[in-house]
Amino acid sequence: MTWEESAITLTVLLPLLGAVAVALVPKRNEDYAKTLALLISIGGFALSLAILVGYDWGARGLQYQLNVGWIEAAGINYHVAIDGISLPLFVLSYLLTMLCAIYSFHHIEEPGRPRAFLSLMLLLQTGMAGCFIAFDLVLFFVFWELVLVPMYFMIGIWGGPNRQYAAIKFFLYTLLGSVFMLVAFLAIYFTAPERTFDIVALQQFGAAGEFAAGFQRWAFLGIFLGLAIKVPMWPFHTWLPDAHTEAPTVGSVLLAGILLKMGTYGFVRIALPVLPDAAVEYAPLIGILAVIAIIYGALCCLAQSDLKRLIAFSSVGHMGFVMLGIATLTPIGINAAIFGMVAHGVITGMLFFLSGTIKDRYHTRTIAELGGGMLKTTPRLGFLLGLTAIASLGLPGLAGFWGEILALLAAFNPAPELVEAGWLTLFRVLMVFGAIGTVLTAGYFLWMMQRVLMGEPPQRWVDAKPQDVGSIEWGAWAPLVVLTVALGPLPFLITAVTDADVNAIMTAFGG
Amino acid sequence: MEAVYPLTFAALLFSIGAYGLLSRRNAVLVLMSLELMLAAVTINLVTFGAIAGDGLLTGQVFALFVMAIGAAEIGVGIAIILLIYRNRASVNIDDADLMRY
Amino acid sequence: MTVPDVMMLFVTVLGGTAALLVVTSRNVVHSALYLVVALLAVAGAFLTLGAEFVAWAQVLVYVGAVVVLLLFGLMLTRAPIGPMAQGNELGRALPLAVSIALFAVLVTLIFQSFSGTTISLTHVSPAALGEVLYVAFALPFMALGLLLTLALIGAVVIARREEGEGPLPEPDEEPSDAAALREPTPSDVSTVPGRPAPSGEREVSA
Amino acid sequence: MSGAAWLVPVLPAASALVIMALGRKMPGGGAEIGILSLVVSFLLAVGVAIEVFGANVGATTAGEGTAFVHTAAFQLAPIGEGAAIDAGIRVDGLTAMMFLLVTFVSLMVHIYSLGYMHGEERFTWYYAVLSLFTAAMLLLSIADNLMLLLIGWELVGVCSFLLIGFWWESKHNSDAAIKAFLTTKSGDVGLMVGVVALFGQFRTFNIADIFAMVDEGVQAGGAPLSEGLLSFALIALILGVVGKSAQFPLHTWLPDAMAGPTPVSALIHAATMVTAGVFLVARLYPLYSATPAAQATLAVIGAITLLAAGLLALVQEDIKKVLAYSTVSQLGYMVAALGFSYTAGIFHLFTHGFFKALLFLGAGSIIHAAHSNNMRDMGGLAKVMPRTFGTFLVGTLALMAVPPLAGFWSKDEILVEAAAAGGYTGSLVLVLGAIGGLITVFYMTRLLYLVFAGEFRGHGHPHESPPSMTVPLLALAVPSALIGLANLPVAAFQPYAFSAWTMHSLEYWQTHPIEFNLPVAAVAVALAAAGFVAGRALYRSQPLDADDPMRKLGPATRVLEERYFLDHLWTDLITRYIVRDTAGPVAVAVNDRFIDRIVYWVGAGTGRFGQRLYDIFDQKGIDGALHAVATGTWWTTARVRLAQSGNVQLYAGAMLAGVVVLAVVFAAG
Repeated sequence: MTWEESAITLTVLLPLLGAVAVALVPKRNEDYAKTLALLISIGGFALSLAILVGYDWGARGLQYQLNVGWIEAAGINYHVAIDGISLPLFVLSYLLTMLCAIYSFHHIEEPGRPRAFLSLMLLLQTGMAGCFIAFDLVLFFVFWELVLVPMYFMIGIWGGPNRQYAAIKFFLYTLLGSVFMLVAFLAIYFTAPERTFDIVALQQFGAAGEFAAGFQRWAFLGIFLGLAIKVPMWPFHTWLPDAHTEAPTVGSVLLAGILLKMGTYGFVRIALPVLPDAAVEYAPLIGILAVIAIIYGALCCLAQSDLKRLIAFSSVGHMGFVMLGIATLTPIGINAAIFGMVAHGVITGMLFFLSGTIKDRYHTRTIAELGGGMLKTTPRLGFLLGLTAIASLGLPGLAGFWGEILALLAAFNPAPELVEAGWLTLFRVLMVFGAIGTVLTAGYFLWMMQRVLMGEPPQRWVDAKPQDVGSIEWGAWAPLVVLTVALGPLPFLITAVTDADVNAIMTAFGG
Repeated sequence: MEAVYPLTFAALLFSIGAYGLLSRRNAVLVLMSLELMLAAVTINLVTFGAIAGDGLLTGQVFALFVMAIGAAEIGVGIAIILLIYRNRASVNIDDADLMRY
Repeated sequence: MTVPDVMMLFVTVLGGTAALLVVTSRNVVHSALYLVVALLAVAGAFLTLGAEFVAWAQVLVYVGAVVVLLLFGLMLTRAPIGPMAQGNELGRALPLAVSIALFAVLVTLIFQSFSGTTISLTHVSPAALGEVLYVAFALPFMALGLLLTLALIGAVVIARREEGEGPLPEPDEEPSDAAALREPTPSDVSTVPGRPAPSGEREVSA
Repeated sequence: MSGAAWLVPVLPAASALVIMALGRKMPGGGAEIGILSLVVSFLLAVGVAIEVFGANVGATTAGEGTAFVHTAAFQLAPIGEGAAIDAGIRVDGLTAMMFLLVTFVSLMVHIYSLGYMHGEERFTWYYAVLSLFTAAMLLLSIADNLMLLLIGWELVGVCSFLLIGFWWESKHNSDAAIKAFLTTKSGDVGLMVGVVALFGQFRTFNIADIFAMVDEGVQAGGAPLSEGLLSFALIALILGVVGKSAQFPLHTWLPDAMAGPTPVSALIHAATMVTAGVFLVARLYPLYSATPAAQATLAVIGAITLLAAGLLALVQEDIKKVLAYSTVSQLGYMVAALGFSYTAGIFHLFTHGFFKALLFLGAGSIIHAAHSNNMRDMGGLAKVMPRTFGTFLVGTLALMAVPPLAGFWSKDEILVEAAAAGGYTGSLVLVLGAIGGLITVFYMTRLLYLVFAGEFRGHGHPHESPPSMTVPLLALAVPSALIGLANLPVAAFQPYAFSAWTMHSLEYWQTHPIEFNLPVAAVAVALAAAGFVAGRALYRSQPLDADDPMRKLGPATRVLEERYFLDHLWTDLITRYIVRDTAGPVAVAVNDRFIDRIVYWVGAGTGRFGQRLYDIFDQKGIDGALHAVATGTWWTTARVRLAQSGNVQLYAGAMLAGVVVLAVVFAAG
């Protein structure tokens, strides 16, 4: 087993073993759990960096590939690999978990119990990372479900006032989706000319047109439901604000940072390449739902009184742009989607960290109660919130811009097959609405900044003199701030990695 | 002899036993109807043994087995009924509805 | 109509009426006795079919042991000797329908598949049966013995009364927990299904 | 020198970062870094200008060769299908001109702000954002591809948001900042759509490649150029111009943007940011000259804006609002000019940049002295503030297009080009332009007299501003006076003139010569004179006392005026009745009650709509449906549960019934 083959498995298993180790830390010195979890997450991040460094950027196709039989009888094998599309998200998940480990040195919500919390977090990390490297439908599904359990407990135990409701809603809703997805996977397994769950093989069948159009329509619908609930796309989004409002800060960061991306990644990895004809049929629908999400998310943000719920709804809007990029079925669109995923992960992760700290300092997240003037009471916290909010509204020169503008670019002329099907004008109308969406996004973010950051601070906070950003928080946030500012002027950090593989996958649509 | 006769007799016994099983209020009487059904089964066994007419007399051997098991079952049944009686002081089927939701 | 046919007809009629009486008689002890008649009719049937040993075994096991056991059961559970009130009407409609339907189905099936097949009423001597029993079916036979002893021990364990138990509750006064058992029906949808634990020493899990 | 042109935008950006990092610890609060970097940038800009202008003049005098263009680019990121985003610079006449204008004005504002912003709590932050703004503006002017231009454009927008909302303690200022950003951002939707459409059509962002393709009349992949798509893209870009350069109807944010510090208004809302829209059209002029539909739109929008804004300026009491509306009006001139001629538009942009910055800084010094924006509390400042008065007068005369000064040559040129172009839009612009000229002179005269003539009406006693404020005024007064001569419409001088400097192609320069048109000039000057006389008449003898009759027309004051000036019936009839008493208030009424309300309604309306959408549709609608599923399942389970009645016999009976049914089925089956 050379390093080449075992690298990913090692990186994915480390957090799992870490979770067990953290859980076994004796009750007496519970704080050792925090340092142990931190060491493990740093180790995981270091391994993922090693993979990043060892990755051949220009090359196309799978690297670090390991394909070992798992359940031969059913044709399921442990096929893990990494390519341009999954590498950014894979490394981002390790980064965010490390930052969460740092952040949770002082910030574990009230039932405390760091051992349980941190082991759940590391378990979550295994699920997330595994999802991006799985190249076998069943393995993908296992990691997909594995993620739900720790997140359910995180929200259910360490959450806000009505956490039970939110946790159950999140769990059941996503589970419902994944049931349809599983049925679709099995359907694909049985109708594939040669019975296999291997994604690469299925992609070749898909490209060769082995699946009948009628079948593809139903299989795509199943997968679409599973993924759309996770993304979340427009009508299936109602679990997200509840989950975020109740989730602990670390839970929200990982939920928004990575879990949402598993849905969109699923589209790019499984739905589009394996069922290309159905992808062309569903693309307009996905496009329309995406633009509705953009406009709808922005409008709902205008109505929010809770800062964290506002950020949650903004995620719905941003994921709308990502899905618009995917709906165009063009390499530019998919590049835009992946860039949007990573940028959203970085920015919204930071926003949730900030809202957690605001809750910690001001004991409230209701914008009216915050009363404004945060730039006076806690200037550094205010400045960071301002910077991240402006990055989130898509200011060019910061990370949020490229995801949106490239999606609009792709939407202007979608894939040739979509044009032949006569959807050209529809996608151009969608593009215009997307552009209008950016104004609405700017609107609610600026309005939020005005009510929270600007104006005279209420006397209550001036007397309370909340403590400004501490060293632990700086440690947790510095990488995110650097990434937000760096990804603006240097988008090649991500597009250079994803470009080769995206062009390869998108050839199926005449891209 | 026509095979149909004993079989009809068995069917008759079985149905009457079933009726008794369902309608009787007293647990012991339910057991009695159960006995009837068991008896019907043994008739069937013997009849089918006779139809097959094989050397191994499986029909009759199994009839014996069924009888033995029937006896054991009735023994345990009565023991359970006694236990219920001791807890509920009544053997009326309707009272023993602990399984009600 | 040969002699065995007549014999079988007679036994069927006898057995049928006896069974009916077992099931419908008011008096508990009467139904026990009718049970004896029914089982004897069954033994008669065996005789006509030539299974002599099985017939006598039937008489010995069922009529001798089982019915007596049932009588003991009746006695121990203080079943009312006299005629007791019959259950409600609804309690009889469903069983009646089911049993009649059952009988009809069985009979049609029997006539469909077995009409015309005749059976040879050769007399099977107990010796032949014994020989088969102890050679081909030796193992099952021993297993049966084991089963019977286990059943015996089980029955004893269940029916034995622990030392600490109080006196046998009188049948007429309502035991304290019985009332508790008749709690309101599950009207409150949201609580987890299951009964509130009754008072008294037994813990009834949901 | 042009090779080092990329340094010009980078220096202020670097200085912004340095100021943010360690400005607070610097003795001058970071201002000296800002000023130093701008001085270097300015010198670099002058160097670049000399090289570029020299090359262009060489081409024009020799009569052959091409306009100077130096481009250098490197790939920033691949975005799929071979397309890529690259960062590159494009140095040509237009860039050199913008460099000169932006760096010079910004330098003046930097120096000026030393005095004006002295003692401000966030002094360092002010200089950091000012440098960042200058850097963004310079990036905008040097970008060689549409994407980089869009980035510069939006960065300029955010910096203006930060600067307008500099004193964000009061809600009024942050409201104004948000209004400015959102109005320009909604304009930017058009810009984004335009840029995306152009990329869609030509599969490249590079401006030079697009020009080449348009010349060959070909689209991406060799397909024939579709006029419709190109004009759609260009008109979409115009929407961006309307937003950013505060053209009608998206002009309402500019007067509110006066909530920011005055040097900011001078820099952003006079010289640089608002001209970004005009610059964009100038940058893509070969495309615009190829699509008449786009040019016509430009002319019409420009004409409407210049007149509407002029009227609004008439009745303002806040000195900065008057100048703000005047800026909107002058921008209208530039946009209208670009409908016909490249040089006229950008020359007016160039000259306007200088004298409008001068006027704003002058106004700042006046406000600084009188401690109020309202002209009611001013008056008689000429005596007290000679240097401010002198420079302000130069700026005003330039704005009024009084012959020797800059305004005359640039504004007159526009009218000449409009007359030369003729046709429907040409005559529209000519007529409205002339009237606009009159109105401009009228409100500037009104301003002059209200501020400088008569006694000081305010409280306290004003005094001349410190040298750090008056020196920039003097420095700006020089170009305001002399820069007009750079483009003398004399045929012999033209090859060496401004038009040659900034030409974008030799053929265009040769086919569109700058001539002097006496009749048009004469009419313009006459109208200006009339405006001045009327204004002087109305405000010289009777400067605005406490209750200026501007809005309520007390019978007494009008009777007085009539007796004195019977012979000026014509000027009174046109200027006073039509212009001051009806058109002005009507314009204000329309503007404040109609257009501004729409903008407010759109903002607040979306807020309320968002609220209703969220409460009713999202929470009750979609979430409700979800809950319905949940309660539905509970309801059904409650029903099914009843079947478990606990009666053992019932179960047995059900089972037997099942057996019977199965038997029947199988028997029958």
